[in-house]
Amino acid sequence: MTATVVEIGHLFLKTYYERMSKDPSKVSALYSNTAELTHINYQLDFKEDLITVPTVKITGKENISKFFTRNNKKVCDLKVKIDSCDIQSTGVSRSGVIILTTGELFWTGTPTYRFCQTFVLERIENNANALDIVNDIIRFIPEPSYEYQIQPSNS
Amino acid sequence: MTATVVEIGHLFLKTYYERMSKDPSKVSALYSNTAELTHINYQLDFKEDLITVPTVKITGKENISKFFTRNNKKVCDLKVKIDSCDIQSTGVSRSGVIILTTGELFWTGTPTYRFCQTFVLERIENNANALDIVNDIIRFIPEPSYEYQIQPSNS
Amino acid sequence: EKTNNVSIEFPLFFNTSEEEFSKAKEARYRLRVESLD
Amino acid sequence: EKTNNVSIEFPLFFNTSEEEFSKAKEARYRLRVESLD
Repeated sequence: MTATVVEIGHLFLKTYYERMSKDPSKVSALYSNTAELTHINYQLDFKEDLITVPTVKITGKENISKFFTRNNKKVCDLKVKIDSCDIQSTGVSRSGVIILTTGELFWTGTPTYRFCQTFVLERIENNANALDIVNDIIRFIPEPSYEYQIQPSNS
Repeated sequence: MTATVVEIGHLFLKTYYERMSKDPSKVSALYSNTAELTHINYQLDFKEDLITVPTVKITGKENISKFFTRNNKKVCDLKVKIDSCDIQSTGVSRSGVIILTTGELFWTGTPTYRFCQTFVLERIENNANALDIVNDIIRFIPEPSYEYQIQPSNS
Repeated sequence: EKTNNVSIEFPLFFNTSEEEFSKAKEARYRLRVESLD
Repeated sequence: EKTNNVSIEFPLFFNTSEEEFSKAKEARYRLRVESLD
């Protein structure tokens, strides 16, 4: 059972991130009707040297679809490195999956941004073999040296 | 609704981390019978200068209880700084809560370790006012400079 | 079900203070610098 | 329900390569150093 949950998690990650760059308009098909998404706020023109990337919360498949369509260009250009992935069973009769990933992402010409992301996937009612995203939260992690003031050198 | 979910999330965080240091033996009371926990592997004697902290996965309230009792001393000494907290509704009729936190932790005399942690809380069947932890995953994030090799200076 | 209208400011410290945290953070910083030698 | 017995090695790269990532990482590193001036 545990092995299967891990396999499902890995396959999901591949589908999710590959679809993101290849066809953002089809990313929203992965979400349930009442899904909640906390993702990059592309409407804010954030600067490269920002210590973190602003996020926005979107509720419902329809709004999530609009979000990915509106930001198609930036979403397509997203480049991602996943460093770790923890997976557990969750939900009704533990038929769902929760995933916690950590990694770094960037776009053409930008520096890298560290992030962590959590997903909850649940079985679709009339289709025991399919899983929908019901929760998706990304959070960016500031780079350490921005927050730690180095002592001026004595020279 | 959303405001309430956020309030529940904040109150949960306070309860969880305060109980951790004040009475670890009562932490396991917060988990459901079939909960899964990915937490610090206290059995491994990890060194201070390790770039990350090893974790272990524990399933079921009884094993979680044993885990906190066995590691009581280290758990009591845990010191935590929470930097961020994202919250969404989840689960059956969206009566559950999912939380993603980021922060840093340490013990007496150790340096700090960066981490992210995700929780899923679900309503208890015969008690609509109470929430149980069904998932709890912590993951440590390596410090940047350990992974980036600095060029030797020309001087 | 009703919860108080709590508004929480980050960072939050549990079982520690900002001062104690800063010292541990400095230890982490020293390790980081040493690793660059 | 049956999935192939896939074993995944980290890090995983999507829409990028290790080389391209290293360049973006270097840009981040430069910004970090500049912020310390």
